[in-house]
Amino acid sequence: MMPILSMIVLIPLIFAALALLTKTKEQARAIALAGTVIVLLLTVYMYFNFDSTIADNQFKELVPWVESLGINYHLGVDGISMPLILLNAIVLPLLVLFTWNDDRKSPNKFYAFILATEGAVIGVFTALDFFLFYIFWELTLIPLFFMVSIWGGPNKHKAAIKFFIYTHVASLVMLLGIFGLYFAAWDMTGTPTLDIPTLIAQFQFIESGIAKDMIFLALLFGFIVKIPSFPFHSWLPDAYTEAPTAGSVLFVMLKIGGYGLFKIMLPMLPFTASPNLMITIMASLGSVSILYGAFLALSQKDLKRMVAYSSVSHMGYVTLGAAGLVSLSVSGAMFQQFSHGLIMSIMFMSCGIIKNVTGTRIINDLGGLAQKMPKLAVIMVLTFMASLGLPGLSGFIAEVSVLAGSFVNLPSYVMIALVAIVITAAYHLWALQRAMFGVYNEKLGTVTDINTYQTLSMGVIAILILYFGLNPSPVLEMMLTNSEQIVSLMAVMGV
Amino acid sequence: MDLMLLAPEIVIALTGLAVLLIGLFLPTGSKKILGYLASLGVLVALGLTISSLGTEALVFYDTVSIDALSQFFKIVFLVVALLFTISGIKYTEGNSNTEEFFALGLFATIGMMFVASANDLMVLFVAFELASLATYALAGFEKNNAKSLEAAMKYFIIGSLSAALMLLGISYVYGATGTTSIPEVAANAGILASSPMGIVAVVLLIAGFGFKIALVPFHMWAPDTYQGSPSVVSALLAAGSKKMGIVAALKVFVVALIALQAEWQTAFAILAVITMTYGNVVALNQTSVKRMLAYSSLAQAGYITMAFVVLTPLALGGGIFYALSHGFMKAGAFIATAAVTYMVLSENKESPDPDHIDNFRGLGKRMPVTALCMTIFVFALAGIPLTAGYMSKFVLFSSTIQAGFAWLAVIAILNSAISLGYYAKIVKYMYFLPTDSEKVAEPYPYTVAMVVAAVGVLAIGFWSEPFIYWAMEAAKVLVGGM
Amino acid sequence: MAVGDFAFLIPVLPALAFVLTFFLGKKLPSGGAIIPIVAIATSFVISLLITLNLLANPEEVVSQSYSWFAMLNIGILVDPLAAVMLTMVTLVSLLIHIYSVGYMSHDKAPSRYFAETALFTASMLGLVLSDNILQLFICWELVGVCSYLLIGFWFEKPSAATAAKKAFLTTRVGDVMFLAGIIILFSDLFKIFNGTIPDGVYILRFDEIFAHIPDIAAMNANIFGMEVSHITLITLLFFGGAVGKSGQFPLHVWLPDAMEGPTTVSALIHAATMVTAGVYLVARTFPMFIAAPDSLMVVAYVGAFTAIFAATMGIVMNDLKRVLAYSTISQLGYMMLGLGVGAAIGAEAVGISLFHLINHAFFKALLFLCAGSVIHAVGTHDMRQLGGVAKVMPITAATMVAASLALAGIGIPGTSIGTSGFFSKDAIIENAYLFGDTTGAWIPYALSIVAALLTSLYIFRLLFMTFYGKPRTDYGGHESPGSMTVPLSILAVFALFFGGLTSKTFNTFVSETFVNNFVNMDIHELASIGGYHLASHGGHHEPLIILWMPLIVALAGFVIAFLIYGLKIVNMDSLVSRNNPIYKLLYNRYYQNAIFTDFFSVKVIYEGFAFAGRAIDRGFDWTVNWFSDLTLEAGESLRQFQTGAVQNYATAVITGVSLLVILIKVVMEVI
Amino acid sequence: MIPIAFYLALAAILFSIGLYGLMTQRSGIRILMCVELMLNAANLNLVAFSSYNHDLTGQVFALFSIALAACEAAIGFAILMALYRMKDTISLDHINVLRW
Repeated sequence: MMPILSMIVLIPLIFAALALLTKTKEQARAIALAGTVIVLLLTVYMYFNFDSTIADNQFKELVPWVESLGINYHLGVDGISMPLILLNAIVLPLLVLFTWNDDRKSPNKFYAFILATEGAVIGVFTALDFFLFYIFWELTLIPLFFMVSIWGGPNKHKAAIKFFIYTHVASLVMLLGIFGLYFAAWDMTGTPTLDIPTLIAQFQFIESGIAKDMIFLALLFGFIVKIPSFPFHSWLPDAYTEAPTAGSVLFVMLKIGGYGLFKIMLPMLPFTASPNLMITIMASLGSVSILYGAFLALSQKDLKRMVAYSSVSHMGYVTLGAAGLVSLSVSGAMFQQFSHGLIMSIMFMSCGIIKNVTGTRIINDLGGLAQKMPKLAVIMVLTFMASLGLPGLSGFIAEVSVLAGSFVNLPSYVMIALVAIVITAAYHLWALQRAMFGVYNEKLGTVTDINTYQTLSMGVIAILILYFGLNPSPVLEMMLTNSEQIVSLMAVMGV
Repeated sequence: MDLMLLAPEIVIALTGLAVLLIGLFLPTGSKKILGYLASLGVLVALGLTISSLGTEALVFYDTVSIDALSQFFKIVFLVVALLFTISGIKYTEGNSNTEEFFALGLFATIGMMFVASANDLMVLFVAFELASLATYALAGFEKNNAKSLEAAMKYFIIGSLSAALMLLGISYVYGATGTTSIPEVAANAGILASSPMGIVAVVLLIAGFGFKIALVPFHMWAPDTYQGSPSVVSALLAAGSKKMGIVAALKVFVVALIALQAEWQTAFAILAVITMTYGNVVALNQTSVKRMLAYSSLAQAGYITMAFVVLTPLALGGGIFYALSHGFMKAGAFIATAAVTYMVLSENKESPDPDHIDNFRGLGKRMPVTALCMTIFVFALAGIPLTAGYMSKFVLFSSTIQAGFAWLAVIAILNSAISLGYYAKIVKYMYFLPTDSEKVAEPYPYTVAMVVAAVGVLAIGFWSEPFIYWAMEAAKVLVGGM
Repeated sequence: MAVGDFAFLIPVLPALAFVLTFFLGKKLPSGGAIIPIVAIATSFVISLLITLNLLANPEEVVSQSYSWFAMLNIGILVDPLAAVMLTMVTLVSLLIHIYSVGYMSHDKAPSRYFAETALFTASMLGLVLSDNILQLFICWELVGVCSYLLIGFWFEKPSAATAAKKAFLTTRVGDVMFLAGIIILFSDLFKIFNGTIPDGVYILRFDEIFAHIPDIAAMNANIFGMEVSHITLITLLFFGGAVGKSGQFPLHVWLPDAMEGPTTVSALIHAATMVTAGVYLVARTFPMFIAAPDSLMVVAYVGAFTAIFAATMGIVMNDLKRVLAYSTISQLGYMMLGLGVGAAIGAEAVGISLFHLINHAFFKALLFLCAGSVIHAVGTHDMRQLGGVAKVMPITAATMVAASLALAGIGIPGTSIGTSGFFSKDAIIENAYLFGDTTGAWIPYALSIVAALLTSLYIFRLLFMTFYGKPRTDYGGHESPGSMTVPLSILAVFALFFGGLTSKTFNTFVSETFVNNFVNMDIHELASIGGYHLASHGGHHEPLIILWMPLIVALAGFVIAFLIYGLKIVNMDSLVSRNNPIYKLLYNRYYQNAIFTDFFSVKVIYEGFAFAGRAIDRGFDWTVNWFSDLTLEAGESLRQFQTGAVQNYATAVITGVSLLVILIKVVMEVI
Repeated sequence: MIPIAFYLALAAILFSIGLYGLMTQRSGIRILMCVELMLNAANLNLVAFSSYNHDLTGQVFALFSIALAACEAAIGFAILMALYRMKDTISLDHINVLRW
C-alpha cells in the first residue's frame, strides 16, 4: 500500500517550498489550497480505513535511518493522533479560504509557513521515533516564529523571541528526558533505540526510582509548557495576541503538548516511582489552570487577549482529564483538544475580523456590531456558547466527560474546576454583550459584514462544532479505545 | 616507506609553492587563476584523503601516523581550506599579493594536517607552529587596515606566549618520560603523574592548546582577532585552527597523558562550563556580527570540550563529529559575513565597521541566497533539528547524560537555549527589519562557498550515518590508548 | 403501531421548524410563523394522544434509549408525569405562537423571533422527554440559552442585553450545582459498577439511578466535618439547579429583569414552561428526594419562603409585568412547597405540585398575554398611567378577571366548583398543614397562608389599578386582533374549568408515575432509607377551618384591594413614599440588586479576584523577563573584561594558568 | 656535575622574567624580546633534560624550536613594522580599537 503517512507529512512541506517560489498572491493561495485539500482528502481516506476498535498504531512505516544510534524513520497513527490529524487537515484548508482575499506583504512566505506548520504538526502526531518526534516538534517552532515576527502586531518581535526561547527551553528539557530514557533502555537491552513504543515499554524496567521520576518530570515539563498549563503559560498570551489571525489559528492547531501527555506520559505514569505524586501534580496544574485562566480572561480588556487566556483555561481540562485516569475523563481530555481546536479557530478568526473592520480589539470600544454584521454575530454567538460549554456543542461533551470522569478519582480538583464554569460564562457573555449587542458605537465608522470566503470557512467549522456536539462518536470512539487501554495499565499497577 | 600515504600533504605543499611562484610572474589583473589553482589542489588532496580512508600506517620513523583520527581531521581541515580558497577567489580580487594569501592559507592547512597525523610531540609542536605562523600573517593580510593589523598583533603575541607555555610543558613531559613519541610517553606517563611536574605540565599544555581552542581565559585574543582579520581568514581560524587545537589536545591528553586523566579532566570540566557560559552570555549583546560569531565559537568550543570531561567512546566520537559540523557551520557563517562585508564595502569604501549588524537589515531582500545560507548556519549553530548542529549536539549531549554527567548536560542545554537569543537576533535583522537599500548582485565565489557549506550542514544533519560512523572510528583510535 | 412510537417527533418537529424558520423565515409572510405553528400543533396532537392512551392503560409507558457515547445514552421516556407536561407545554406554546403572530406583527425581525421560540419549544420538550439525567441537563441548558436569546431579543436595547446576561449568569450558578450533582451521581454509580459497565447499561438513565438509590444513600461524604449522605448531597445540588431555573430565593433576581423581552416570551418561558423546569426536575427525581428527607425539608422551607417573599414585593410594583413576574416566583414557591410536603405524604406530592404547575401555566400565561395585549394596545407598562382599560378592551379585561380569580384561588371547598387555581393551591396548603401535623414544622403552612392573602391582594390591586375606574392618562387604545383574543379566550376556559374537571383523576394519574413506571419502587421503602415514615394515607382529616382558610384569606385580600384601590378609602400617598422604610425596602426589592449584582459579582468577583489574578500573572511574566534581562546584564558586564590591551590578555592567560594549577590541586585534594 | 634542579630553576627564572616583561612592557619590541626569552627558557629545559636523560631528542627539539623562534621573530617584526607605518607608534597601549 502507499506510504500515506509520509504523504500527509511531506506534501505540505513540498507545497510549502512551491509556495515560496510563487510571485503573486493568487498563485500562492492556490498552491496552499491545493496542498491542504490534498492532505484533507488523504486524511479522510485514512480515516475511513482506520480501525477504531484497536489501540495499536496503524499505517506504520519503518525505514532505518541512523543504525549506529538506533534512529529509524518510523511513522504510525492511533486513536490519539488520528483525530488531531483530522483536525489539522480539516481546519487548514478553511484557514486558507479564510485568508483568501486578505492583502498582506509577501503572501508566498505566508502560505508557505501555513503549509510548513501543517506538515510539522502532522509530523509530530505521526512520529513513532523520538528522534523524528523531536525534529518535527522543533520544526513547528520555526514557521510560527516567522509568522509572528513578520505579520504580527506592534510588539511582535518581543513576543516572537519570548515564545521561541521559552518553548525551546522546554523542548530542550524534554530532550534531556528523552536522552535519559534512551540510555537507560540502551544499558538494559544493549542495543540503542529511539523507538517510542519500545522505549515506553522499557521504562518500567529501569531500576532507579529517582531516574524514572526525573525522566518523567523532564518529559512532562516539555509537554506542560506547550499545552500550556499554569504557571508556564506566560508565553502564550503575548504570542497568541501578537500573532496574525492565521498565526493564532495555527497556534491553536498546535496540540502537540496534550498529545505528548496522552501518547507518552500516561503509559509511563503507572510505572513511575511515585505515580500519585505525578497525578497530583498534573491534576493541580490542570484545575488551577482552568480557574486561573478564567479569572484572567475575565479581567482582560483586549478581546483577543481574553480569548488567549480562555484557551489556557480550556487546556486545563486536558491536563485534568489526563490525570483523571478514567477512560471517560482521558478520552474527554483528548476530545477537548479536538473541540478546542475547532472552537478557538473561530474565536480567533472573529477577533481578526473585528480588528480589521473596526481597527480595535478593546472590548469597551466596540458595541452593537450585531446590527451591522449579522452573519458574524450568529457564528460568534454559537462559538462563544460552545466555548462556555453549552450542551449540544462540542465543548460540552469534552468538559462533562472530563469533569464526570475525573471526579471518580480527583473530586476536590473537579470542584475547583466547577467554580470556573460560572466565571467562564461570565466573561464570554460580558464580551458578547459589550462587543456585539447594545447600541452601535458610531465612532467605529461604517463596517461591512464578513465576506463569502470567511462565512464559508467559519460556517463549516461552526457546523462541525455543532455536529460533534451532537454526535461525538466518530472521533470519540477511537479515543475511548486508546484511553481504555491506557487505563487498563493503571488498573494493572493498581494506581 | 610509501610517500603515497602523504600524498594529500604533498599535493597541498606543491600547490602552495606553485601558487607562490606563479604569482610572482602574473600581473595583478590575472591573479584570479591562482585561486582556482589553489582550490583545485585542495580538491585533489581532499579526493586523495577520502580515497585513502581506512588506511593505517606509521611513516617518518613512526613520528607521523595515518589512522582514522588523522584522516577524519584532515578531511575537516581540507574542507575548511576548500571553502577558504573558493571564497578567497573573490576576496583577493584585484589584490597584488594574492599568491601570498593562498600560499599562506595552504601552508597553514599543511600544518593542521600534520598536527592531525602527528605521532610525536616534536612533530606536533612544529606543525602547530607552522599553522600558527601562517595564520599570524594571514590575520594581518590587510596591510592598510588598522583593525587587521591590531588583530594580527594580538593574535601573534598571545600565540607566541602560548607557544612558549606549550613548549615548556612539553619540555617537562619530555623530562619526566625521556621521550617525545606519543605512544612511549603514554607508556611512561606514570612517572610524570607521580612527580610534581605533572600538574604543571598538564596546565601548561592546556594553556597552549586552550589558546587555539579559545577556552576562557586563554581566549582573549579570539574575539578581537576574529573581528579584526578578514572574514575569510576568520573562517579559517575559527573553523580550521580551532580544530587543530582540539585534535592536538585529543592526542596529547587522551592518548599521551591518560595517566594524568584525573587532573586534566577536572581542568577541562571547569574550562568547558566557564567557556560555554561566558561565550553565550557575552555574545548576547554584540553589535559586530563577526565578534558575535567569535563568542559563539567560544561557546561551541566549550561544548566540544565536554568530550574531554565525559571521555566515553561515544562522547569522544561526538566531540570529533561536532568538530566536523562546526567546521561547516562556522566557516559558512563567516563567509556569509564576508559576502556582506564585501557588499557594504563595494557600496561605501570608507564604511567604518562593515560587519556591524545593521548592515544585515533586510538582507533577506538584498541578498536572498546569502541570507538563506546564513539562516541555515545560525539555526545549525543553535542546534535546530535536521542540521549538522543538532545532530552533533544530540550525540555529544546524549553521551554526557549516558556517562552520568547530567549536571554538565543541563548547563550545556541551558546554554544552547541562551544562544538562541543572539542567533534569532541575526535572523530578525535579516528578515524582519525593514531596509531602504535595494537588491544587490551576490558575489558568486562567496555564494558557491556558502552553498557548499550549507549543503554540507544539511547533509550531515540529515544523512548523518556515515559521518557518525567515521567519527566513532576516529574515537576508537583514541580509546585504544585507554 | 402504537402512538408512542411517534413520541420522538414531539421535540423533533419544532427543531425542524427552527431550522426552516431560521433560514427561510425572512422570505415568508409574518416571519414564517406558520412553520412552527404547524409543527407544534402536530406535537400537541401526538402528546395529547399519548396522554389519553396512558390514561386508558397506564402501563403503556413509552421508553426508548439509544447509545450516545461511552456509557451515556439519549432516549425518550413518556410516563404520566412527562405526558401531562408535554401536553401542557405544546398547548401553551401553540397558543402563544398564534398570539405572537399578531403581537410581533410590527417587529422588524419576526423570523428570528419565531425561530428562537421554536428552538425553545423543542428544547423544552426534549427536557420533558429525557429518560436520563444528562440529556435533561443538556436541554435544561438549551432552554436557558433560548431564554437568554429571547430576553435579549431587542439586543440593541442595552437594558435588554444586560438583563439577558444577568438571567443567564444567575441561572448558570444553579446549573453548575446541578452539574455537580450529576457528576457526583455519575462517579457514585461508576464506583457501584466499579468501573466496568456492561453493554446496554446506560448509567445515567433514571431507572438505573433509582435502582441504585440504596447504594448511593449508603455512601457518605464528609463536608466541613458533617457526615452527609451522598443522596442528600446530590438531591440538594439538584434542588440548587431548580432554585436557579425556577427563580427560588435567593437566585430569583433574574426573573423580574427578564421582563425586558417581548411579553409573549415572558408568558411562554418565564411563566408557563421554562421556569417550571426546576419543579419538573425535582418531581422527576422525586424518588431520590424521598430517600433524602433533609432535602425535602429544605425544598419545603425554601418554597414557602419564596412564596411569601416574592408576594410582598408583588404588592408594591407599579410595572404591570413585574407584578406578574413576582407572582410567578411566588407561585413557583407554592409548587416547591407542594413537592416539599412529600416528606409527609410521599409520591402524592408530585401529583399536587404538578397539578398546580399545569393550572398555573394556564392562568399565568393568560395573565401575561392579557398584559401583553394591554401593552400592545396602549404602549406602556406602568399601571399608574392606566385605569379603566376594561371599557376599551372588554375581552382582554374579562379574560384577565378569569385568570385573576384562578390565581387568587376562588372556589368552594368540598365541592368541585371553583377555578383551577383553587383546587391545586388549596391542595398544597392543606398538605402543608398535614406536613406540619406530621413533622411538627408549621412555618411552611403559616407562610403559605399569609402568601395566599398577599396573592389575592396584589392581583386584585393590579386589576383595579389597570381596568377599573377612569383613565389616568389619555392613552389611545383598542381591542386586540382576533389572532390574540382567541388564544386568550381558550386559555381563560382552561384557567377556569381545567382544575375542576380533572382534580379527581389528575393526582392519582401522575402519582402513579413512579409506582408503575420504575419497576418495584416502593415509596415507603425509599422513605425508610431516609430513616422516617410517611403519614398513613386517608387517615387524615383536616379541621374544617383549614379547608376554608385559603378561601377566606383570598376573599380578604380581594376586599382590602377593593377598599384601597377600588373605593380609594385609604390615601395611598402617605404609605407610598420614600420615607416609609417598609415601602422603601419592598420597592427596592430588599436591595438584592445592590447586594448580588453590584457588590458580589462586580466588586468581589470582577474587581477582586480577576484583578488579583492579573497581578499574579504580571508576576509570572516579570519572572520570565527577569531571566532574560539578567543574562543580558551579565553579558554587558562580562564583556568589560575584554579591555583591548594585549598585556591584559597576557595577564589573563598567566592568571588562568596559575588559578588552574591551584584549582586542580584543591579538587584533587578534595576527591 | 650540576644537578638538574639548577637548570630547571634557571629556566623557571628566565621564563618568569619573560612573563613579567610580557605583562608589564608597553613597547612591542620589548614584548617580542620577552617572548624570545620564554622560548629560550623552554629550550634550556629541553637541553638540560636531554643531557640528563642521555637522549638526543631534546637537543634536536631545541634546534627546531630555535628555528621556529626565528620565524616568529620575523613575522612579529613584520606585523609591528606595519603597525608602526600606520600609527607611528609601537606602544601597544594605544592599539585597542578592538575590544568588548
